[in-house]
Amino acid sequence: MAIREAREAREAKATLAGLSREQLFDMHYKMVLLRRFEEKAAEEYTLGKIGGFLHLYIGQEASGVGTFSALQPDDYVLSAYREHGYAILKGLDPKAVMAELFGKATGGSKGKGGSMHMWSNEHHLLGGQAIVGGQLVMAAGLGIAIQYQNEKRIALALFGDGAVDEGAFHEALNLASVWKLPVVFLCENNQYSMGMAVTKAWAVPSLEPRAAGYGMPYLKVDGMDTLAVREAMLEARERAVSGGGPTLIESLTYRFRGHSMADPAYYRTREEEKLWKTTRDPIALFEDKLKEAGLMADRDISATNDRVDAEVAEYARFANESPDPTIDDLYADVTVDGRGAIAWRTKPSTPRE
Amino acid sequence: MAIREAREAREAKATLAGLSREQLFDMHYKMVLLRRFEEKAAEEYTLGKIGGFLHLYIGQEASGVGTFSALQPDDYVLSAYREHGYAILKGLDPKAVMAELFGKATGGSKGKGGSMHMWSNEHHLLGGQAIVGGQLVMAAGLGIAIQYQNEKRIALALFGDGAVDEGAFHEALNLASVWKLPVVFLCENNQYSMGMAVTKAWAVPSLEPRAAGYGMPYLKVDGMDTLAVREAMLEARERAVSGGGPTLIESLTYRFRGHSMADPAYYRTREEEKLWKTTRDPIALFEDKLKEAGLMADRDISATNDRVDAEVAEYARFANESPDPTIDDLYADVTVDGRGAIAWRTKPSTPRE
Amino acid sequence: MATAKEPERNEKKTMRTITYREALREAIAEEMRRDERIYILGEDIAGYGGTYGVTKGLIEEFGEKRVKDTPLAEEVIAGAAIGSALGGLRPIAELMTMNFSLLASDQIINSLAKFRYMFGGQAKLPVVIRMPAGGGAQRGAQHSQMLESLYAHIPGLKLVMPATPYDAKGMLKASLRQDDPILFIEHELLYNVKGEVPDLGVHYTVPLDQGIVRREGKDVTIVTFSRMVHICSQAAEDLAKEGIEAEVIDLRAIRPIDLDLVLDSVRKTNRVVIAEEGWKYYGTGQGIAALIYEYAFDWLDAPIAHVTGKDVPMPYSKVLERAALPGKAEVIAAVKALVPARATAGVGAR
Amino acid sequence: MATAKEPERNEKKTMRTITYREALREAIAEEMRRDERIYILGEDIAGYGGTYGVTKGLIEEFGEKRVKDTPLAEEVIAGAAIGSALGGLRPIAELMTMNFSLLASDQIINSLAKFRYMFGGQAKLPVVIRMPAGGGAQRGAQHSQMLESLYAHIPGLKLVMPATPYDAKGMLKASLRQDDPILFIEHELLYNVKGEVPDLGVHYTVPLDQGIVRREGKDVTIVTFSRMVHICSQAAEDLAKEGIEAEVIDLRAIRPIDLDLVLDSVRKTNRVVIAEEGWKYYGTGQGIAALIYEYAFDWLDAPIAHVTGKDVPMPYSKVLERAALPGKAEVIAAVKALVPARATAGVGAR
Ligand SMILES: Cc1ncc(C[n+]2csc(CCOP(=O)(O)OP(=O)(O)O)c2C)c(N)n1
Ligand SMILES: Cc1ncc(C[n+]2csc(CCOP(=O)(O)OP(=O)(O)O)c2C)c(N)n1
Ligand SMILES: [Mg+2]
Ligand SMILES: [Mg+2]
Repeated sequence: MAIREAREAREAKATLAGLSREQLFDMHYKMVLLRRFEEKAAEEYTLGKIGGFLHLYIGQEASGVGTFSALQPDDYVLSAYREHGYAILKGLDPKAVMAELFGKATGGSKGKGGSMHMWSNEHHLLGGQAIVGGQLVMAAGLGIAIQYQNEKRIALALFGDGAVDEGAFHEALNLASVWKLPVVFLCENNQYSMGMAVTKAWAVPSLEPRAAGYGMPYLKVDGMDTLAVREAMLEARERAVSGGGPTLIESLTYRFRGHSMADPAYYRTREEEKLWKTTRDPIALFEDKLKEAGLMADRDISATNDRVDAEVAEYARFANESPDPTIDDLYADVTVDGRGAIAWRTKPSTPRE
Repeated sequence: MAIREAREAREAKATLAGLSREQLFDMHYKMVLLRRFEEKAAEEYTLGKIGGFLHLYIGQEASGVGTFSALQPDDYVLSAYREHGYAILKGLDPKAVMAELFGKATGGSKGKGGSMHMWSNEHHLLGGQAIVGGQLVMAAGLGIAIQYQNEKRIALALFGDGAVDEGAFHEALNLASVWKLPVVFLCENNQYSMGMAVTKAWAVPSLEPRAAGYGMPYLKVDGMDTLAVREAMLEARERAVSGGGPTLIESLTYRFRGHSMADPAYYRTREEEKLWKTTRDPIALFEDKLKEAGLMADRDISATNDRVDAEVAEYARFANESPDPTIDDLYADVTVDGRGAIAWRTKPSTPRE
Repeated sequence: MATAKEPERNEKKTMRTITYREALREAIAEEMRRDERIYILGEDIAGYGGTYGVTKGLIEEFGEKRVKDTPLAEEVIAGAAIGSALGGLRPIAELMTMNFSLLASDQIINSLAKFRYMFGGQAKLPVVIRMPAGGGAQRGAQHSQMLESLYAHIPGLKLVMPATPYDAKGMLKASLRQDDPILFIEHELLYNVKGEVPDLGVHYTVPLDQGIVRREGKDVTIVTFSRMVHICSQAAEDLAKEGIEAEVIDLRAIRPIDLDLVLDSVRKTNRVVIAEEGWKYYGTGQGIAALIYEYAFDWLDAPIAHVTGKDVPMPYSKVLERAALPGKAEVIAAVKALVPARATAGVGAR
Repeated sequence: MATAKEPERNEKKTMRTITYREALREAIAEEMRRDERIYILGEDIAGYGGTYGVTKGLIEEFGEKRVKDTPLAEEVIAGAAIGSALGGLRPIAELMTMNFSLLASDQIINSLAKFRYMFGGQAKLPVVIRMPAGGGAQRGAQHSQMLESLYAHIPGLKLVMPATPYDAKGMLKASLRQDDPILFIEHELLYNVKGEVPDLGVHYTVPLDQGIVRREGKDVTIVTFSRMVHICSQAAEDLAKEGIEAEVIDLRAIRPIDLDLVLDSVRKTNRVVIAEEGWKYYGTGQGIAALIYEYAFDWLDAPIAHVTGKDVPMPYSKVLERAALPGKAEVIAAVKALVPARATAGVGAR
């Protein structure tokens, strides 16, 4: 008894990166949740429950969890379509995320958005863009709003290595830098944009000189190390809220799956994939670190896995059983005032006599 | 006599930057021609002979003359709308340039283009773009064509400091660098894009780090020193034709007039303008240099001025007396095959019985 | 941040004559005074005062915070407007001309028009994008376009195209008091046009979904908008001298469109001319024509006549540009070809 | 550089059945073999084989020089296509979908469409820009658009929208043998559609300005294009069972449009249904309708009916997407509302 109590007391006080065991466990739980959630989504996709595109974040969880652990609730987040995890991390009920994948009325976007289009005013999660790069220029605009209203929050734009190639990247980074906007640009460099290897798309392998071109601070981080990502994000956030302007963070990571469910990823070797999956799995790496620090035991891991399995099953059940939108919803919410979309004619027509 | 002969022999052998006196005189002549040509155009604009916009290159002549002196006839040139000088330097008959300003049928673009839209297949001058930045992406395309066909020529894209802010700049430079295209990107940084000072538009005052972001060689040059511009262009051209890929050149210059004829340039001080005009006039600087080297005398300068005055008067006369396009031209040349624009219907319609 | 103040009192209007440019500037300034969330951004709108001078003087009154000169980058101008609206502001973005709006068209069509619907009604986008359009000043093919139909095709947007100073001011003020994305399309040749506008201090707005009958008539309905309103009104004056009474309808907005107003007129005149500056095929006028046919086919005595810009990129040459643009003579000719001789009989061949 | 080789011999055709995707791929490969100036560039067209698999295998045959994977940057894809055409090549640019073409719309509208005219007929732009469009696979609002009318409005462009493998191959080959800019618009749901195409080695092309009657009929003309051709053909089959004979016209190209073909049919049937997947207002169908009214007003017994996508951004949910897209039932209903009962009288209420 005394031994257990002593151990528990020790564990409760132990930290990594200044985080309590509870916080660390929470990060671990979230990484597992993201992974299982998407594994489930993939399953449901195969069953035809989910349509359209489905882009999985599997392999990149450390990057997301570290990033969001450094955010405050008021911070705005904008991203691309690989965003189920971000939505959950920003506070959306995972049920609503799963239901959105199913296109149900209970989905976060009422079933109108789908996998690529998560949103929550309450949680300041502003999409879920399917146009690569589009979120970068809008994040600059949020930076303007924050600065204009003297708020203590940031706009975070998450994007991939492919988005760097779009004109939007250039225009957004330049404006944010010139106006010192409180924006953090976080490039999750997973080394491919669809089948395009980043080595073929960029002349220089790192974003560091790009940031320099805009006079913008740059941080490179191992995206498989969630605590490192967190540290970088904390630093960038602090700079932004204290008037120091934007930061470009490059988080080096890897997606374990194809670009979307339809992609067998023939453009890269199975060896490369295997190497990443076996030696750089972010969840395993984090578990090892926690175990090494004496903070986590195998039974903690199984407990989390069991908990998450049950939760994810419940989300899928919820989504499955939720109702579809009704045809009445078809014309709702095109505009705030309901004009512009239809209503071209209000008077009944009379026949010519 | 012997003295004069000796002087002439000395002069004939004298060089600056490896150029013969004849070549140097030609550069001087061209700078004067560009200036007088546009002064004349401004006059005609005031008289209502020229419509639309008129953007003068006055003050920037050294940059153009130096650049084009380093080109070969086969090289492609693409630019923005401040391009009367480029057209002349690339070999267009100045008469056709002036006539285009007048919108006459004898103009280089048959009066359909106007001041902003000069073109010549024969001289490989491919516009004259009024959309800022548009020429950069097309220059990349020309680079592809050159590389594909193993040609020994380059595509030169000329653009202003304002064009740097457009997404097109980013996309073009990245592609050119990744594919090592034989393109030279020449930014004539005249420090303003319309009323926007470059210091407010760029976070970093130089393009050097931007070039580094694309892994592209960069050359900075005093755009008021025509020989320096020539040197830079020679170096960049040589790299491009020998497979070394693109170069970004930044030519620091100043436009002595407003952005266009309509612009009184209230956004900058008269002092700043005066300083440039009195101490950095590129023609005066070049004349001083040639005089100092004992290559040019005042009478040479007046001879050139007189010659140019007469020529320019002749160009204006030609333009004035040229015919307008006829209404028959209105539908010509929308497409190569004449379809697509009109011809929606070929059969006569019959009345309903 | 302060919320919107009360609108100015609405009292008996006395009028002054100002330009379209001044009317726009007044609308912006008055609304910016009323609502601190409104700001304006764009290229050369501050120090330069706007290429067409609309925003002149605003920087002096409102400062750099609220009058923002951007770098030369249309995509981020539109994107920044959208983002800042999501962050609680009410941006007015000026795109220097509609020709350049293509560089922002992804943001306008794929984000601005879609976000509210796509995210289940959560996004609110009170964004006004102002842009001048049109030709007639020899600015050439890349600087003379009327591209409104490209955007009017897209659900989620509203398109306003005022023709007079009164409407310019009243519709811009109305745009800044509602919560949907507005493309506010001016015309480069209208800025110097003068017209009556209520005195300063007299508040008014003009609804964004109502056209107006500029001139009543019984013989033919001329449906038009933007600068062509003036040309059609002049044509109608000339026609009146020949005994043909044309009704001129200024649509003022093309999405939504005030179709009732048009149909009421068509049921009276039974003949329609649509006049627009832009290109004919797959454009605004053909859309309007199709709607009229759809709802008033039986009321038409003849096919609708259509006066448009010629189907070519705008040529620079003055003679060619004049030929490419639709003018008064073409409107008159179209009306005369449509209105049977009997209508003019009373006047004879004077 | 070698100039174009002789086209393959034209011999008696025997047919095979292949998919629309394969037809496109064959067209590209055959033309690339014939003409060394043709190359293809775009996102993920080489290693990945194209998002929709059209370009699969081309990299193996033609190598990196002629099958170029670009970075993710639509503006430079279009711009590079234009530039390389000016430099003597004949590029095929693949834009991954038409939705993304907005990012290239400045290059397409302000450069590609205008250069020939604006520079007095000097520029030659044999550029083919391929892009899939359309909805129906639950890809949501930003990935399901039919934006063809935006481009069809612009003089200087030609728009091709084939519906069958035969046309896909024949029109793509024709596009690569002429010198004007072509927007070649495919449909995401057509790639797997099969149809008859002449044997390999049998050369043919399909003209870019001619529609085709897919089914003859006397009671009503259904004018359509792209994927809706198949839906309308099915509708016509169903209608035939009820005794209504619909003539189905596949326009195949919308600029230029084969108006003669349409008018001939209208003069026969006197009734028209236009069916398209895109939005209704200011779109392609309204443009076609306006043209039919303009040239055949007297021949119409009733206003043209118009079946279109609903005027909303495309919703993701399967039920909503199905409701947003026009289907066979709507085409049938539109025809029945138009064709008077007498036409079906012979068949009765079986
Ligand atoms: C403007 C645009 N072009 C192309 C596409 C098609 N597309 C979707 S995702 C993608 C790759 C993006 O890669 P990256 O930015 O690295 O993000 P990742 O998928 O790796 O997370 C492409 C080309 C698109 N959606 N939008
Ligand atoms: C895409 C686009 N946006 C805006 C404009 C309006 N405009 C014309 S020239 C210009 C300034 C360009 O400045 P810079 O590139 O420095 O060239 P400079 O005029 O100094 O030679 C602007 C904003 C345009 N023509 N095209
Ligand atoms: Mg990536
Ligand atoms: Mg400049």
